[in-house]
Amino acid sequence: MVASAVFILDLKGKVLIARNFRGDIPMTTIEKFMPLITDSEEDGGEQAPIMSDENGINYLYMKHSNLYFVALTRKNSNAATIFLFLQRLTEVFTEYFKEVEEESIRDNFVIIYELLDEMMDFGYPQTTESKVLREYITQESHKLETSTRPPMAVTNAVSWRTEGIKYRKNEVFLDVIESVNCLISPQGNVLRSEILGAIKMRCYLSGMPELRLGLNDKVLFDANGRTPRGKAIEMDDVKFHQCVRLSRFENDRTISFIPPDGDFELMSYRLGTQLKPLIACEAIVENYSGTRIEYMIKAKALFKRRSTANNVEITVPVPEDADSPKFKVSVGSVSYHPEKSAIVWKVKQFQGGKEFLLRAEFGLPTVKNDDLDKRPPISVKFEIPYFTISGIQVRYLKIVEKSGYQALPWVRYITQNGDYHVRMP
Amino acid sequence: PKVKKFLTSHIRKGENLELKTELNSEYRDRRKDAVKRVIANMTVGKDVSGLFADVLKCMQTDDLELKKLVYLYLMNYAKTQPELVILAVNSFVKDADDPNPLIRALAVRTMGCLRADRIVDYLMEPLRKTLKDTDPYVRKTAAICVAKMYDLKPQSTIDNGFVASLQDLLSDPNPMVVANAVAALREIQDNPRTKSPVLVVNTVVLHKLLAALNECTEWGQIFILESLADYAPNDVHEARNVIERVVPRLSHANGSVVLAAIRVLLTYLDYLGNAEGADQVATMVVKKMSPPLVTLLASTPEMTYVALRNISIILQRRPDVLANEIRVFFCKYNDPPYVKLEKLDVMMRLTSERNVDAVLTELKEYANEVDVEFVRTAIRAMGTCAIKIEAAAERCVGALLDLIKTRVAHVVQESMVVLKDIFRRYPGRYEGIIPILCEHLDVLDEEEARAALLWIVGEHADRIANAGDLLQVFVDGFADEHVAVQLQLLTAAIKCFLRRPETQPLVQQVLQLATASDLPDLRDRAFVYWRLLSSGAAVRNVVAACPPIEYEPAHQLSPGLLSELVRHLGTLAAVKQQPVATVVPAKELVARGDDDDEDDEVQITP
Amino acid sequence: MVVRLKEFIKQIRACKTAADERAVVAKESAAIRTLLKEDSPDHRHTNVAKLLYIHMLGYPAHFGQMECVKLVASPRFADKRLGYLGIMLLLDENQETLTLVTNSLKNDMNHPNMYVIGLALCTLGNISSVAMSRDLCPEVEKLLASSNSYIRKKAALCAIRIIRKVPDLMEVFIPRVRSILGERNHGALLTGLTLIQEMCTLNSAVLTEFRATVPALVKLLKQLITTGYSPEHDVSGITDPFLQVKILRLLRQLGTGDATASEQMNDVLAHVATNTDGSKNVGNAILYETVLTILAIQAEPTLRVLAINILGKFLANKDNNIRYVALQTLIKTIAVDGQAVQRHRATVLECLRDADVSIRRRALELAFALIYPQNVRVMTRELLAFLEVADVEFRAPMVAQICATADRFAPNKRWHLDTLIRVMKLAGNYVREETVAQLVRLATNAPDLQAYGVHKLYWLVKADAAQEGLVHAAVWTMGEFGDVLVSGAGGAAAAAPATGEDQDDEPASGLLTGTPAAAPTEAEVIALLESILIGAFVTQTTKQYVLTALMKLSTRFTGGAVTQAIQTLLQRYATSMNLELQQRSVEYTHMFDLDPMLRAGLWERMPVLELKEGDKYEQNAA
Amino acid sequence: MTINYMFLVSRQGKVRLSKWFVTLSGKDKQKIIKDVSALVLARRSRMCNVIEYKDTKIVYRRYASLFFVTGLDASENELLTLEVIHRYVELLDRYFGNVCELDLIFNFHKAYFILDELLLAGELQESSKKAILRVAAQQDQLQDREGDEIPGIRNPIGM
Repeated sequence: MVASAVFILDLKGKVLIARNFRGDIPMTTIEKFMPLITDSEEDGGEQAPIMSDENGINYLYMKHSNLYFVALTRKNSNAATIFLFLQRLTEVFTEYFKEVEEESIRDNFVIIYELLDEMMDFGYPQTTESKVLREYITQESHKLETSTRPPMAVTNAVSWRTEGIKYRKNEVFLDVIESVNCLISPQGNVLRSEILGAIKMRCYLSGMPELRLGLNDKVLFDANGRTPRGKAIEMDDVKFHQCVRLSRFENDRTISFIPPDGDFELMSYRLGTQLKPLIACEAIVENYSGTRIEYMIKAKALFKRRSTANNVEITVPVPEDADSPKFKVSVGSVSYHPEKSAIVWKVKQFQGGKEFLLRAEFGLPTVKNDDLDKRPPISVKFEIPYFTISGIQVRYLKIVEKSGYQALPWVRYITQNGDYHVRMP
Repeated sequence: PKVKKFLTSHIRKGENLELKTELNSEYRDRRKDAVKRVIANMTVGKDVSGLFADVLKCMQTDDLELKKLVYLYLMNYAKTQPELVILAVNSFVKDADDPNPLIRALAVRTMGCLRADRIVDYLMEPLRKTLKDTDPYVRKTAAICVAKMYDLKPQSTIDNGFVASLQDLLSDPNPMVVANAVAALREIQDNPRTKSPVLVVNTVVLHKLLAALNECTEWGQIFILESLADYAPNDVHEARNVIERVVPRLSHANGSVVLAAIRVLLTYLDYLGNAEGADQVATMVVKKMSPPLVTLLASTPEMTYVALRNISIILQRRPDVLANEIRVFFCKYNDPPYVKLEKLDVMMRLTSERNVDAVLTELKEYANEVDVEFVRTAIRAMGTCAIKIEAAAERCVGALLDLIKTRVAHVVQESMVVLKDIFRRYPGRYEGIIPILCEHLDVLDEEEARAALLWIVGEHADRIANAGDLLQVFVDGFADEHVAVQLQLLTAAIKCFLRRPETQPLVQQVLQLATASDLPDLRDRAFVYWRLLSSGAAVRNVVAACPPIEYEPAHQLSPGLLSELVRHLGTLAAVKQQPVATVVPAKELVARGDDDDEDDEVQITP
Repeated sequence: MVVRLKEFIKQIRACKTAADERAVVAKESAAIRTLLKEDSPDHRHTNVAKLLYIHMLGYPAHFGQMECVKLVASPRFADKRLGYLGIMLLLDENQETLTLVTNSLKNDMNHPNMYVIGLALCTLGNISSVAMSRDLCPEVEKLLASSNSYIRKKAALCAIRIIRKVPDLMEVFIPRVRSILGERNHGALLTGLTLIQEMCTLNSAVLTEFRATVPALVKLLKQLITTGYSPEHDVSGITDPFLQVKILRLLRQLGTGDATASEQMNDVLAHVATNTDGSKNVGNAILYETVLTILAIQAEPTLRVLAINILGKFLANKDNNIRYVALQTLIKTIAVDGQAVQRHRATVLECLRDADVSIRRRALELAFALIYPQNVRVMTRELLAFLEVADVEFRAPMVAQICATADRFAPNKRWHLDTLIRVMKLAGNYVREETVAQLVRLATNAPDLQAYGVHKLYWLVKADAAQEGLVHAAVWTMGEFGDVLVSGAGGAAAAAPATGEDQDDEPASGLLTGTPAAAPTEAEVIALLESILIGAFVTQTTKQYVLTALMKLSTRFTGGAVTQAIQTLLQRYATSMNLELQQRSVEYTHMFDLDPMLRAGLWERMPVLELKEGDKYEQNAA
Repeated sequence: MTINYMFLVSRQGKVRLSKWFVTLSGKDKQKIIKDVSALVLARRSRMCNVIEYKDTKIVYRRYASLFFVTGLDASENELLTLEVIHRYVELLDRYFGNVCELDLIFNFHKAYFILDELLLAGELQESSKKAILRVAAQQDQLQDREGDEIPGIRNPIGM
């Protein structure tokens, strides 16, 4: 048993759309949701995403761009399933309507009802792949009603791909993208770090091709007793798109699959290794209380000289009531963003080994606010192309289709920031 | 844009009348538009039940979208207009025979949702047919429909052989059908009115389930894994086989599949018992469990929260999981408060001599944040480090003393509570700081901090010159103190008297106040002390020094509850860490339809 | 380029989301802060206006405080007006910046323009601090004598703020207010009466002095109700209801506890009560005030009947506002004429199920006030039934109230005990320790019910240990009377359905029907206590209760194995992180080293908790 | 004390005016507005206009899209408070001429000015509509006409 009913509400708690899946909870129960939210805000900001009322009804909710997605249940339901289902709803809606917000929900209520009906039955999630749903739930009215049938994929063992796809030119594009999560102390020590990697594919392949992907996976080399030519990497955790045969991977680390058509994320992986900072930021702050505050930020690229980080953005928090900003930078541009209570320093190209300097000064009001100062960290955004910090490499991508066509794989690498934060002194 | 206007505009007077005309229009586009407007009004909570008959007329159509809208309307109002629903039955029966499988499935799915008693009888035939449909899409829908029907009329569902049909579907060639059949059977099993087992897993069924597990959708995998967790394997061999088949699920991208797999693995590890090689299997499984759990933390805050609450349970069962991963539980600045608190809880479970330095550095950072509850929890955590790891005690005490110097009320009070426990863990080691603590009496307004101070004063009365005076302050305000403070005052006064006999009048006063209290527990304590003091017994031998306390993790589950929650990993009970029985409300909110088989118990006839 | 107020508001209104709005506000605030630093008077007015709007939306604007102070010093009226508005919105008496305003206020109170004076008085009256009240009291006193009624009325209300802050300053104003009854201007009269009323509240000597004005007030009121239509002060055909209510309220103050004053106002009150048109809200507002006055003063009996009748009519009114005030006022009437209110009991109980929580809340309070010995059984039954469906916020106070009522009006101890237990069973998690204490008090005082009580509680908790209050009461009783429990005495009484006079006390499907009458063994009792100790619902306090109960039982039970089990359980907490549990564990364990007789002496029956009124059952039963 | 505070809140929960006659911290004020708005907005139309919030009494009334909300001491006359609210609405209506929410948004300061002529220190200041409208108009004129100095116009029309 999962959800009894699903609601989409605006931030004031007004119901935009609702679907009652089990009929065991009065739909008016949702009126209790907002009071529960506000009650919790009293004692410390945000309440945990699961709340219960005095009748034992459970409210599981998530916020998504100014909307609440709420599931109600009165049983001991699977909370993890519910949250993932709600998340999947937002993803499917995003694919359908681009922006998921009050207006698009209102404007598309008919199709949302249709989707809800197809994605969940009696509280059990059913088909939630937007690629598959799109084949039989479309925004254009079906003029050829009788021809609309459930795609084979809905119940097929290969539920993510339909047969009979044809391309003139068979091509595959692979993007290997690594995000670096990093928390750095004011002294420059890395407190925690991890690499979240993803291999995204764009497949333009005809028929039902069988693909096999080879990586410089250390476990694989070890198992085969071979030594790799270059470096081999050890992934801590690997997640695959459901097209990948998990038991095969479990047995011999082979990544084999029949790909969905078009864009999809083939796999994601995580490496929990201790990293050195890619871009180090040292901050010196002088606070002349009640009059002004001065910042000096020293940023240094610690990766190799032949790489360059693009679109580097260093966001430095400043007091919420600062005024009269003044800046001086050795390179790039700086701007004050009062809505973020921060200054943003942008450097288009930041070559490895270089070091740059920012000086900023603000005035402060004489009348102080009583609120305690929050202590947000500096955050850094960047993109380093042609480079993976983990050293992962695609060794081969074999494509076999019974028609025997030749297909070309293209690979691209990039490393970018994830949650990359430097604590303020 | 047109539709939007429908939704935002108020129902004008007579709009229903206008809609009625439109619904009966001879042009199908206008009829369809009208139905859309009706649904739009329904969506914003306006009463359009009066149009039932007119909407119903639009049901006979080959426009799939229109049909769906009409069905939607029917589901919403079937309950209030049961006599009219009967009129729709024929169309449903017809649709369930439609050449298009989409329509067949839609009809069966919708009929099951009408929840009107009278319709059930008409549902029998279509359901029987669709359960044997050639299209798996229809069969998987029919499988769920059996569960819907059972919810309304359990005995009829059994008598008509539908439960048996479901059991047959476990052998269906299509994995999705198997998964839905499993879900439906589990649903029926969980119905309190079901008294005999319906989802009987045996070796054959187990095999089918394991086969389907590899092929069905992520959600179907969850249904199957949940049913595996309920199943008790016949022998160690079978248990080991299931473990081997389930382990690959840990690599699934869906976090709920991962948790359901862990649920199975933890349960099945127990079945291995002391069998040969059980330890190696356990070590392997535990090792494989950590990475996916860490990955779960990188999802949405809601899912992270669910993951953290479950990790806390997993760690109580298998403390080795995540032993080297403490850093991933360090709080991010922008984590929501509910996530931060749970991370701290897990951090405390994982902290050890190896990582305590890094942990303490983090805790000091947290103690400077703005969120009061988080700051408090961080300070408590410092105390936990000190009590759990002797080597860290010195640093913790130093950090706590720094915090006390901030004079921020909640920080001082929380530190006081924690330091008291450090004194109790390491008697005689840090008493030098007591004078510093006594400087901060003025900010203590919370009961726990006041009780802590009383304990400190009572315990160290011999080295606090003005102990009697300090206690006197509390005696003077006795009536206004919380009972926990009153209890501490009582004990502190006795201890103080034993070390400083000159404080006898104070003891007298406290005993008088406490024995006059209405609260039975406090009163009992006071009378016994009084009797003890006047008995001539050696009071010192009774109110003797306490042994050093031992570390107990906060929020530890009782053994019984722990096993229950492991078997329900991922569910609400696990997230709330409460017995399943308390999560399911006793009171029925919606009166169920009358059943012709009135009995509460439902019998399965073979 | 400085954005104008109107443009800024438009920008905000164009925001689709809260985040957009926050961004627009943050940017504008930052721009304003920077402009403020330039200190140019040109933009000051616009900046402050925008900041006030920002403030109203709930965003910080503290940095605009100084600008308001500067605006007030401007010679322009528009600046002063906005400046004072800003001061009233951004500052309060606790802010340091406010001290900078005192001088401007003083100057403006001596300004030749009445509206400037008005602004200063308004500001002072709304946010004055203690210091300011002292500093500017002389100015206000002077202005109270102004020939301009616009200034007089503001000064009067300003004086209220001042004497609320510094009651000593009242002396200054007393001479000034004596002449107020001669005021012709309604505004000045109204505010003057308010000032008198405030003085009477603060100081009883002043109250006595002003009793002399009752005839004049009566005359004033009579004038108001008898003069014909007066367009300037008419509200739905009633002349200045605001002034009428003000006079009625002042009369109430003056008439309370004084026979002469009451006597003087009887007639006019009767007149108002009979002649005011009750078809509209405004008339009812006056009637309501009149009723309150009649009920408070020493009114003639006929007048009181009149008042109670008005309330009766109110209660039958369709307008929920009127019903609300009726329910609220009937509580005050009970002391005057309980019988008359009892007549409405059915209506009141009906109101408990009203759709409107406000009505429910008032009805509940009234329902409790309606309880007296003769109806305590039936009312308690009604209220227990309501407890099950009551709003969550009502439950804790209801539990306390039901128990308090039972305590007061119980016809006998058995009923009293049963009622307490029933409340605990229904809403054990809303029970406070006082109720547990109440039950203990009752149990210690009724030796004949101890066996019955301990049995009943034992089986209840054995069936369900989720209700904390019930568990505490049960654990305490089991500890204290454990010997009685295992002896078997009283079991039958607890298990058998109650008969005779207590018939209505047993719920038909009560947990107790069919409970085994057999006494539990010593080991079973200890096992139950242990199961509570490790159960899912246990709290620290519960554990404390259990440890003490175990210790008591070590002297009341005889089995050697049982004593051993008790010691083991107690020792479990010897190193507990919980202060009180460790203390008890260590102390209690050491007590086993004492002479057994001595230990038994320590834990013998606890002294009886004295009942407050010993013979209440007889009184109630009578 | 009569009225402890008054605020105006739209059906969408936006605050259009808030006036405090008691001293409270900014945080407390925001909390009261938030809590009380939530209570008031959830009320159905036929319910009474009084609700209880903590130990205070709230009297409110809805006019079109706006709720006028006052917080009172428990001893206050709820029915008369409704008249006070209504008086304020009438004044706004006359002052702006068929007042609507937009008038109050763009001229929020004027709404405050009017209120300051009706209530002071939480007490009713004037029972005559005409008198208030007259002084409001005169102050507006004064503001429009003035040069650098404010003319002394004490006792202009024999008040």
